[in-house]
Amino acid sequence: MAQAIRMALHYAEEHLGVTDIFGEDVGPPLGGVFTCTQGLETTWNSPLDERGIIGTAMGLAMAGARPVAEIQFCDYIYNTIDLLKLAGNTLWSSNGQWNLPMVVMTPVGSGIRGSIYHSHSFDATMSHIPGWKTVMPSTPLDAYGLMLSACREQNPVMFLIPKALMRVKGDEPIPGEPADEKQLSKMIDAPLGDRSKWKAQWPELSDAAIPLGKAKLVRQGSQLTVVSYGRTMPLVKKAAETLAAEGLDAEVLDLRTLWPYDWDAIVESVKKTGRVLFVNEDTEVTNFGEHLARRVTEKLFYHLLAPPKVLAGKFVPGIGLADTLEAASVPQQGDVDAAMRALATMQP
Amino acid sequence: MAQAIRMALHYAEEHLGVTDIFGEDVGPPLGGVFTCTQGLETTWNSPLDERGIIGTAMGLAMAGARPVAEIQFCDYIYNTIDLLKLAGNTLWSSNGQWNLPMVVMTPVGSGIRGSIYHSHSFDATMSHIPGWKTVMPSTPLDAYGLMLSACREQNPVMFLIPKALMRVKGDEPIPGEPADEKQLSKMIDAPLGDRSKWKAQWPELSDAAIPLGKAKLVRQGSQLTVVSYGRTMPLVKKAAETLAAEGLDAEVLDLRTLWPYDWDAIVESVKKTGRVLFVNEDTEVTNFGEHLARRVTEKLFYHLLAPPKVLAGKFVPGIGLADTLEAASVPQQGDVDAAMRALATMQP
Amino acid sequence: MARDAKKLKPVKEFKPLITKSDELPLDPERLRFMHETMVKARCLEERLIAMYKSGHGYFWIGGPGEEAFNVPLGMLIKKGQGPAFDFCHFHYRQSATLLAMGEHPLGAIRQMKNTATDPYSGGRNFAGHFSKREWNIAPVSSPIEVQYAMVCGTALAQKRLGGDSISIVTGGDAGTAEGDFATSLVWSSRPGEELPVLILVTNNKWGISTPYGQVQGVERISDRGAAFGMRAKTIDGNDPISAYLELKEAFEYVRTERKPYLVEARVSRLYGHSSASGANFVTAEADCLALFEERLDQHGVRSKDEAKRLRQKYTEEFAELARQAKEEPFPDGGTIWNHVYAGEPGKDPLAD
Amino acid sequence: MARDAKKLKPVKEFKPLITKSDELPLDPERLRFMHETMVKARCLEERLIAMYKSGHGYFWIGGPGEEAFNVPLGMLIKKGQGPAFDFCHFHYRQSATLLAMGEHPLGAIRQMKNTATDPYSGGRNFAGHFSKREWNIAPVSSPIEVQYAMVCGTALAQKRLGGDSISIVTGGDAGTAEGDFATSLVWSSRPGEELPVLILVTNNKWGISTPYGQVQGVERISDRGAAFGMRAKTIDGNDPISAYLELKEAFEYVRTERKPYLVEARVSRLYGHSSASGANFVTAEADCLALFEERLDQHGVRSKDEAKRLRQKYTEEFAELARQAKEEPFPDGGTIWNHVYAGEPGKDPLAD
Ligand SMILES: Cc1ncc(C[n+]2csc(CCOP(=O)(O)OP(=O)(O)O)c2C)c(N)n1
Ligand SMILES: Cc1ncc(C[n+]2csc(CCOP(=O)(O)OP(=O)(O)O)c2C)c(N)n1
Ligand SMILES: [Mg+2]
Ligand SMILES: [Mg+2]
Repeated sequence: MAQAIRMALHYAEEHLGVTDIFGEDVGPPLGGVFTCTQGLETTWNSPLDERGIIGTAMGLAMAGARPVAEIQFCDYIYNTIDLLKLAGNTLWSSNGQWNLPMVVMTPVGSGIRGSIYHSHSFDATMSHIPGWKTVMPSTPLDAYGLMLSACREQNPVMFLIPKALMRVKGDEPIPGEPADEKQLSKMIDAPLGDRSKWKAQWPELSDAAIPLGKAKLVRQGSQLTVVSYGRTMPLVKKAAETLAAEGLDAEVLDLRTLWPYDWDAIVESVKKTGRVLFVNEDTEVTNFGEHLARRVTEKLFYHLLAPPKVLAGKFVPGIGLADTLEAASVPQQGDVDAAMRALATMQP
Repeated sequence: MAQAIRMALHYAEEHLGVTDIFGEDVGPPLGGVFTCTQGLETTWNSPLDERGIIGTAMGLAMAGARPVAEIQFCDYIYNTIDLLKLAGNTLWSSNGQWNLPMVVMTPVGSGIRGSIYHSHSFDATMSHIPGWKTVMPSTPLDAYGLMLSACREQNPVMFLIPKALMRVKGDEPIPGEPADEKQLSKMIDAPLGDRSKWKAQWPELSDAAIPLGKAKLVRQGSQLTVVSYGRTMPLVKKAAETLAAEGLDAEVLDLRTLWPYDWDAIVESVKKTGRVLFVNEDTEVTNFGEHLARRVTEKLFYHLLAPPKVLAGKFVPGIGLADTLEAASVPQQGDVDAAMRALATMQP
Repeated sequence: MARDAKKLKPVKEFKPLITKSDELPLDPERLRFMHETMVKARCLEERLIAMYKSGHGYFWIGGPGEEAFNVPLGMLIKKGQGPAFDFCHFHYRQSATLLAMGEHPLGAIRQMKNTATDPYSGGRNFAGHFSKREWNIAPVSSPIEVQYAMVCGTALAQKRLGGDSISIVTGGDAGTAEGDFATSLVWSSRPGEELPVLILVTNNKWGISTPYGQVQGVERISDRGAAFGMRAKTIDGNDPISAYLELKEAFEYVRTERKPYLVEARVSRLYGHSSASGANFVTAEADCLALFEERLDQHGVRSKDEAKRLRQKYTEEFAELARQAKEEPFPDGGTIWNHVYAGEPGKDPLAD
Repeated sequence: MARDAKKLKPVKEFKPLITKSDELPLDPERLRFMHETMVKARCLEERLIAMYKSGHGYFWIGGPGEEAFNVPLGMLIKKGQGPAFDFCHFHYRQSATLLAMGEHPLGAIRQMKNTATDPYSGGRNFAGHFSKREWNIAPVSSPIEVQYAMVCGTALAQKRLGGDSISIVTGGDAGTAEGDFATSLVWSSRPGEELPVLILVTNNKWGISTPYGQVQGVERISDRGAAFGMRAKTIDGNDPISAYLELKEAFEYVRTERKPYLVEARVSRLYGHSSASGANFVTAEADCLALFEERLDQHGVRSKDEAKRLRQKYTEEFAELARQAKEEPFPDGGTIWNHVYAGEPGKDPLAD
């Protein structure tokens, strides 16, 4: 997925007017702690100051530039919530005068043994901030397509990258990328050692923008709807296969855009199945999945065969380093399997 | 309520070891923009720096002091979310070594024509931060009692003060306060003009601590449960009376402590009524009321006669200054009446 | 071995250098424009206060007492839209600057009254919270000091464009305690990437009720620029002539050198912090307008009588504008959904 | 009229002042203790790196290269619990300081291995994230610079108590771009309320991959204290003798004057930023331990052979400790609920 984001940003520099890709260690030589920004034209290293990063992105957007700002880990974005709120209300407060076309991208979630400060989720907090659009891909192709749309937006977009999926290779290729993984790596991954003379060889990429606000129907099913995004998405997909072998037929939606989300797709599916599980890994109190569950409950109550359920992270102050602690804190494969099975078979 | 908080803080200085009450304009001569800290012994004015305020409170708590820090308006607390998270995880991260006995108090909500930046709610954001206890009184007596408990706590406590209720006079007196309003004002309200020689004359107050985590049953009823707190609480109370006249009998709970909240009281009530409405004024996407609704739905689904509902603020970037805008943005009396009526009478 | 950091000389109490004998180094026409705009600004603020006191507005905040600094500032701004023009990241005391730029006062009055016609926020925001994209005036927002975190963004776009446009930021003395003030110093002075930012601080020695000297140990706020190697100075903001010349020098430096300049201006706060503190005239502080009128009279540039007449004229004019605004409608409740997203019709996302 | 802010003299490239001819102004016993502790610290970090590389830990970060500064620091701290003793608000490169204070190295090894026995976090936090309430060592947390926002709180309690205890904060050069660094300057220097804070910055000229000089225009970080009227200096953190003497002077000032002192120490980063950047030995930077050993040998305080033996000894000792830690259990999953609240048994609040 890191390569997909890099290719999307290259496309966006070439075709969509992106002028500044910046943040801590985003520029050469490193190109980002996850290599998402290696070899790009408009990258630069910022001071270690998240408030300055968000503020500068806002200023750039005001002045007609098109910034993509990175916060190195979403764990370090929490001193900028006031600025994110401000970016989200600037158009509204000025009664329509000042829109801010800017993208903020940041890695989120657990799965890399990141301990307390490299495992945070940001979907709950972000979904409570009006005026933004928020996306969170679970495949490289979606990451590519959503980034193109993000870079075309007239409004601020928060691009959440599931850390655990940073290195996954997608089933579907990005249009233009060479089929051979090694060839791609040779073309666009910076070499070890001296990089001062290296330049990326970009493949001929094409526009494969994915509109914001459209969920992806990952699997059709009839007995249970599961809505997820990000790191837990592959777990849900796998669980659906496991359950299918048990004769339980789950429908799976990848939300992809968290706001504005694809309410129609959820309604259609839940009307069909009467059961729905929302899965994410943010802590579960005042969680975005709870919003979705609440809305489904309010609007589709008399279609429901069982209570809408939310499977999310435990409400603990952090994710501990030891595997045992992480496994107990955020949904794992077994938790997803069990939650889907329980809901599919729940009877009054 | 401002006077109640002031009296509680005086009691806490005298009996509970409070050492520092500080924040912007908290000390003399002003004693807080809402007068909550007039005439107290340990108040002082801080630099205009919310991060410094929260950080200093944390340091004081570490060193065995007992700080009560004020953020002048919760609208200005959003550049400190990382520090609030840190305060909430310090005990946990240090595996039980460092607890932080500190109180942060801040005015919240709409109702004083505060426009975009003096109308924010903070309950949704705060309830997503583990490791804190959070309270929000709706009467002076509750404010007094909850503040005493907050100042006794071994853990960080967030004390949210509904701005709109800052000037309300409670039905129940604070034990020790003179019955005559004017006499109290003479004793503890700072005079206009020169205050340099003024000293408050504190009434003989007594301990009326209200344990954290206990809801108040405001009204018994059989057909509908309404759970609220803060500014919307009086609206709910009034609506219940209106509905009673229409033959609709609502039970009303004042949550008072948002975390840890009184789940048993909610369960008991909802089991009886089968219908529940959660009312608050924070914006409604990823809202604490949605957490409560989700939990009720998951746990009491087969007791429910109608979907749990959430009545909250509209998901807009701000509350506009004009009355028309504020009224359209956060629940008003008519909205509460209507929501309760609709839910009480809802049929499949 | 160790190198001690620079020790700063103690600074004597700052006194406005207005004397009877001084020369007026600006041409009379400019002086008269300056004065008239200061009068206009004062009358406008006084009208807004009167509106507040008579219940035609819920909250007042503004810049009476800062006209001697704010008017020259407005005169030096290159106004227009986009990065080829100056960007203004202002706080809530800047009405005089807008008037000096040529803004019509009706907008401020409408915002005070929160009518739908308020050109800055459509009745959404407080008085003094200007926003005018046509002139690159970024929306004034209430949180103190966030504008200092944004100013380097517009300046970066301007630096890259070439030309002579700059970004200007204003804020108060108390606000410099926020980290965002330091952010503007750090980001504007990256080696080889210095930015054309004019960093202004109006030091009125107060943050609401808290005296500056009680909570901050920095004698001259301009000194905070020293470590960053940037040009910096403290000026008298109560003298419009000196303020004009000092600002002019700073503007020219930033325009041509494309590097930051930090200017602290000592100013008065003539009606207290805001309506929350009563909004009554304070006699203990220097009134820059009265002092300037004294001087203009002495130098025969404008008589006291003439000044008085101007004041009367604008007082009446603005009272009339206020009457007009009072007849205008408030925004409709349904409009809360407008402008949540650019390019999209407004609607409740949770409505069925 | 205007007063220009102080102009700072350009600073020449900082060079460690270690020469063959210099005198050693500390007694041999102290020098030997210093050296041995530096060796211990280096061996400990190298063991932690080895554990990471062999899969016995997920992430390494620590302070190899900073021993010449961190050991003297630890020697000067008045350790104990409560405000009568020094408070330490450290970042993640402080192992040598803890060892100098007398800490047993097993704790660091256990934390690296994230065992339940980790005395600092019970297997919850990364290596180098110490916490020891007995000695007022505040929990090291990953977010850069937040400790600078907290340090004035403990110092305020100490100031009020009287006595000579102080609060110490450490962090890196890149981190000074965060507003929290400015917060520590503002809050420690309130007029009449100055606080006994020793503000330390270890300048290794890097923030992960970003050179300091690329993103910050402040030549001497200590100069940022000048505007605040606080004592400040830049010292050589690669020379333990000089570091000891310079720190001693600063400690004494803060202890007795009850006012802040800002010290920037120029140090090396010998194994890169962390395991994320490979954790390999860097030859381009000065190795303070090698330089010190050279000097001790020349002055007959400790021979190179002896130094080598010490290194061997600790290398073996720590390998043994690592073997021991490897046998220890990980924390149980159910323990995530412990210590959410002080004084309350841990449980899932949403469990039925
Ligand atoms: C972040 C933030 N904190 C607190 C406030 C409340 N507040 C409004 S104005 C003010 C004082 C500002 O003082 P200063 O920066 O000196 O500007 P002045 O009003 O004196 O021009 C405060 C504390 C705010 N608006 N924003
Ligand atoms: C608030 C925050 N932002 C970003 C990071 C990621 N990060 C970890 S260390 C580091 C560089 C720190 O550099 P410096 O302050 O010079 O300290 P050093 O590591 O060089 O000792 C960064 C950016 C972080 N931990 N916290
Ligand atoms: Mg001020
Ligand atoms: Mg560094």
